Amino acid sequence: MIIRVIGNIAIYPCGDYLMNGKENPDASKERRGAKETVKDFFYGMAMQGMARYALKTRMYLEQLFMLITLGDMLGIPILPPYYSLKLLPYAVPNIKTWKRGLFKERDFTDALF
Amino acid sequence: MSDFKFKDFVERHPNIKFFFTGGKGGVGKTVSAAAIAQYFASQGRKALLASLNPIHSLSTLYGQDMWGKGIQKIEGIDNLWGVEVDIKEKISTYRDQLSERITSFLKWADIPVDPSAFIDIAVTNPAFEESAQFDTMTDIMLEHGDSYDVIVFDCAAVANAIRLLGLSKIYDLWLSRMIESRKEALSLRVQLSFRRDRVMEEVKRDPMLADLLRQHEKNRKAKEILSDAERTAFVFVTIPLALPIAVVQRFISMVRAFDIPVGGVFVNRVIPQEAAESDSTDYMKNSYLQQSRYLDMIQEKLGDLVSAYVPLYPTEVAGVDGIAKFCDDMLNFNPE
Amino acid sequence: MQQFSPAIFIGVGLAIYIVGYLLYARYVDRNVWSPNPNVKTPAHMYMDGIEFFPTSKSVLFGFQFKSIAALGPISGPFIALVFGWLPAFLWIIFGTFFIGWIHDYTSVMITVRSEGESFGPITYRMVGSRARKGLMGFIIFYLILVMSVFAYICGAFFRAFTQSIVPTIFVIVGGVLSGVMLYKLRMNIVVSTIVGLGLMVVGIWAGIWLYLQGLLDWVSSTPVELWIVVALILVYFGATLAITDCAQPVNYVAFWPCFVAVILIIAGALLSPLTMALYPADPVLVQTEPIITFYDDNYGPLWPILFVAIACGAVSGWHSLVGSSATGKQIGSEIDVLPVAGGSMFLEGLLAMSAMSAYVVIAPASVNPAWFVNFPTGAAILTQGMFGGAAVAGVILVAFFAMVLELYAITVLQLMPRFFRLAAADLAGTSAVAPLFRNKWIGAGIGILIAFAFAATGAWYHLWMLFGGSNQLLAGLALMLASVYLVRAKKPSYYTLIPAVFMILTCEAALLWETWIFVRALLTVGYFARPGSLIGDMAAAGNILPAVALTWIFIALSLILFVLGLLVFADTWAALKRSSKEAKGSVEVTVSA
Amino acid sequence: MSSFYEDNPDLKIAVFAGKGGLGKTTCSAALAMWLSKKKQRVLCFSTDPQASLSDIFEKDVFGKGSVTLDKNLYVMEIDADKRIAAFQEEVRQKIRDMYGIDELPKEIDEYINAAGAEPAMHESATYDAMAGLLASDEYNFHVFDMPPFGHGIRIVSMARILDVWVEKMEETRKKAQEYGESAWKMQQRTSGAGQDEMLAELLEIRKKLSFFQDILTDNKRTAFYMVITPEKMSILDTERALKMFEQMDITLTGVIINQVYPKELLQRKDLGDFLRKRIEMQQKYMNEIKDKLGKHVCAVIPMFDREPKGLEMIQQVADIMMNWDGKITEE
Repeated sequence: MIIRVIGNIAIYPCGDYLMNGKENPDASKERRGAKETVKDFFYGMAMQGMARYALKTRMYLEQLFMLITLGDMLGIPILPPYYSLKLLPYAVPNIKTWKRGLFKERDFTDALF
Repeated sequence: MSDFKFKDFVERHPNIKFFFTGGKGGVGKTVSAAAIAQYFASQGRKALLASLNPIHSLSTLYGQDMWGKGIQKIEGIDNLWGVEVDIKEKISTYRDQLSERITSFLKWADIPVDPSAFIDIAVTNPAFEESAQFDTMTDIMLEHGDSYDVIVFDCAAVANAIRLLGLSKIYDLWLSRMIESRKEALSLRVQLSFRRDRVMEEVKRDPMLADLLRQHEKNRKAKEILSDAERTAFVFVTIPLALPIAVVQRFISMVRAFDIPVGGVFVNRVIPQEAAESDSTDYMKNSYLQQSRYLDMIQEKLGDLVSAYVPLYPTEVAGVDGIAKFCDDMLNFNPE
Repeated sequence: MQQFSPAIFIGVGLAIYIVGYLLYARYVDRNVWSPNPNVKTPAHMYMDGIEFFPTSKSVLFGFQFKSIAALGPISGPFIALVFGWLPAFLWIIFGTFFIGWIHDYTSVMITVRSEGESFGPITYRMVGSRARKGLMGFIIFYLILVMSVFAYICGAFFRAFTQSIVPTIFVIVGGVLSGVMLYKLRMNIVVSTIVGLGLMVVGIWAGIWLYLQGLLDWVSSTPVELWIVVALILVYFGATLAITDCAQPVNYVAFWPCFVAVILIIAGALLSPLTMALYPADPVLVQTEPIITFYDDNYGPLWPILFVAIACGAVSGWHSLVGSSATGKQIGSEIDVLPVAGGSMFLEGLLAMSAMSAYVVIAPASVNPAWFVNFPTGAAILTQGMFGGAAVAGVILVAFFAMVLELYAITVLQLMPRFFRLAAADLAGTSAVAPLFRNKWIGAGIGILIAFAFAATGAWYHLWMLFGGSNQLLAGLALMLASVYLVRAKKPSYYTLIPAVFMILTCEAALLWETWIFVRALLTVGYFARPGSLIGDMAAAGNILPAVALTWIFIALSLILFVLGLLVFADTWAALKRSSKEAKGSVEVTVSA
Repeated sequence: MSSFYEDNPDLKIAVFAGKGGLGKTTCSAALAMWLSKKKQRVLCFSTDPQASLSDIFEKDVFGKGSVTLDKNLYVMEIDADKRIAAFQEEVRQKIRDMYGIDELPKEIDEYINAAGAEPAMHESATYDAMAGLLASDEYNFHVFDMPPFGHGIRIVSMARILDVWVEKMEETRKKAQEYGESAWKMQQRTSGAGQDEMLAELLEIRKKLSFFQDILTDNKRTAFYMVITPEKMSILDTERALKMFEQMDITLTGVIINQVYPKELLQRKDLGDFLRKRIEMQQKYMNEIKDKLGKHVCAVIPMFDREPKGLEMIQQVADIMMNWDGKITEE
């Protein structure tokens, strides 16, 4: 399921694809048992970094994909044909984050981990 | 009989510099274009004949290899130059620009796919071919306009020729939107930057926006020229048959909608009376009869616009001499 | 000297850390930074599911700890022991207490409060363009130093503990394999982990067997450079293959033995009074004097040397890179910053303490002058009691800990060439050399070659000191940034400013001392003759000219670090003054929320 | 040619490509008419923006969808502009429905508008219409009259480009999803739940495209014709086109020579000088065609003494075209 948000809810988006509509594990508001906490701690040590990389790689691919399909939205004349319009409806919620991701000035300290 | 009669028309509009020929495929556009150019050359004016056809029509016509070689002197006649553009080069420039830009976008990205494949695909997009043609045409107009007295363009088949010119308008809409998007994108970039001053500088020098603006400006100039009846004339070529006439008619209405001035209609392949009379097979007789019907139709529908009649020749028109003959008939031939 | 159990170190350390966390850290957190649980953090504001992603604090705590716990806290303490265990002990305790945690904490907190920006952009905004560039240059040298010193340690370890060669390679292969299973074959994480770890067990067994058979004896007579090359080749692949294919899964598989090792050492130290009773023949007692000297002929004076020698266990600039690049962007609530960043630094302190415990239990007679080589021996002594005494367990444990140390080094090393490449490309900007660094094969290759050149000098001790100096200096500069931030926000800044100034002064002094050591070597030819270093060997062999050239390179390196550090310090100091002036006037305060 | 259709019952498409003005549309119409007598539901489809089918059949069919001309004979001449406008609206509506909003965000709306003016849109729309027709399986046979530009086969190469394009997109998407799923697996969240609607759409498009491309490049199902006249330019042009065909793995089914004056005329005493010269020239080029393209020629259509228009005339063309005696020139 894709959370369909549009308009000013700028930043959700890519996230929705990525998470498949699952709720954020926003644990700061959630009470968790000791067992869960230990499990989380181990997950954090062992896998969080790897999972993050996997997702980050995914983000780059998403961005590339959007760039190729909707590049002229940014004034890059890739001249995508007819079919990018077909894909447009699905991309709508992602557009803002995508733009932010592409245009955010980053320096290498942003790209390290 | 008509105000458009080629010689009169040219004399009345001495400043026309750009001629375009258009019409249904196979009616003799290339030859007509060559004849126009050769006419001016014989008047001592410097003429350039430019082919935007993807096929080597000029090379074939003059028996001289000009494909992709830039502007060439056409041998056997003074004051005449020809150019047969290979838009592949233009497209490869597009490709380079595009790939540079995509790469710079992905500066920090560690991605497991090779983006160059996308770039290749993006530039094989057919739209590139069309914009490249239009680009080339405007380039020739703007760059060489001053060095020649007359430039005659031989465009591709009808519909594409018209679209090519129509493009100046469509393209404009599209370009404007593109420029706007680019500006939006750049301001977003500034907003999201930490080195704001620096990024602002970079943004000001943004090559892509500069390209787009340049393109837009070029486009504007081209449009201005194209819709200026004192500088541009569009000559349609037809033959006395239903389809080509219908096409020219449609074409003229479209061109007028784009504010492009019409510079007359050439009626090509008119069977000369003596040829019909000397022949008693049904072919010539029927054709001649049919032709007179169509000539009437042309009179009725295009009437005043007709600027020349050119006879049907027993053999194909080719070479400087053949075209000179065509040119001569274009000025003097009268089917009546 | 009354010999006592190293359990005391861990016990006392733990007690002080708990007090530190509950009283001091919490006080600073509440009264200076006043986290507000209702403020939306960047992780929420810019959530993209990847970089910005609100994550639970227990996960983040694990993530942060894993990312900061590397070779530093393990290798560092030994060098400090030339002064005796007491200064090292006190520095680990109080460094963490007053400097380490607040450094980690503030680097995360500032990121959280600056819309999720990292170190570079924050420096640019708060201090200026030159400071950011200076910092960037500084970090590049820092990365080169990390690479060269870790590469040297790797190579030296392969040679010193031949039984660790096979297991290390097996773990790397196992990591790549489990990566393939995970990504390509879409297999279960548990299965992939079991395969990876299974390979490790086989590797350890094979390594020990080969070692016991004497089949690896030839290794000890090969030059160390050969093994540095082996290590760097492994690293080069890790750095150039897709991160998800190699570096990350290797990191993942290596995590398990590394984590087990930490647990074992801490447990071993705590349980040592008990286990020693079981095996009285193998004593687990502190063998080092509390205070030996304040000035060591080879190493130099206690201040500043001790403070840079123990790099990551007390305070480390590395952590601010982790904190601002990764952790700060995932914090779900401001109140999580203290447990995540502060908490993991206290745990890191404990890790350093346990490493120190491992060094101090070795009998002085068997201490190897190449200090870091002692870790597996010490760790084996600490833990052998739990596995049946030295006779049996010692062999396996030494192999295991040697492998763990290799893995610590290699997993960090695998990240370095990429960091180096990114930093160099950023600094190169649009200049002609930039494309070289953009290309990962070339960029990483350049970094690795430079690192090899330095590692091959064999001047590992100096490299370590320069690494420690630049690492702590980076921490000092990060603390300066925090101070600027606090002044701007009209908050008390002593908690960060005093540690910042202390660290910067100490590190600059250490860098100057290192410069002096090499200048002294030039002045007194005999000083080259220190054993084990390339410079010494060259000089001894009569190749004075290359030895002099190399010495000059080291002088230049230390001076560059010194100057860059000074430059950034001066800029941040000026920014601090500026901000405090502005804060006094009623200028708008830039607190982003 | 007629036996070719009897021997290949699987044929579904005939494509007429080549330069304009040589009688492509006439030949398409003729073939369609002939087939409509043998098969069920034959569609003659013009992608030529010159809209000449209307002229040939003397009936305005432009932009009117499928028009029934005769039993089993349907004609369609699409109005690309109209189609594009409809498509734009469709996309807008889809967005409105998907997100339950009444008005599209400005930037999205503008983007859709601008895309309509995008230079390749016409061609893509035409192409999509063709692929759609084939996929719908509504007609048993399709005769496509290609536009003259780039020999009309650019549209075929576009099939390939689009196919590769979609394939690449799909690859990226899939890879992205793989990474996502691996991550979810690590996070112990439901894996595989990811139903990527975008990917689904892409796959749909790709299915349609590869279906089309498969048919087009399968000489059991698609016949490719080029129409040529005995003139130098036309021959050169056809040779060039043949090379392009080869590059695209397309097997040319046949070359139809059009507008040939019967050679017998030369025997006639009353033949005028003019026509004699013309016929002699044609014969010269007929020989050249025989040498260069001989093995491809599948029909010779004579010059008619009037313009071939209207059902009756087309029927006549069809009869000649389909029942060629196999001789290019008299021996």
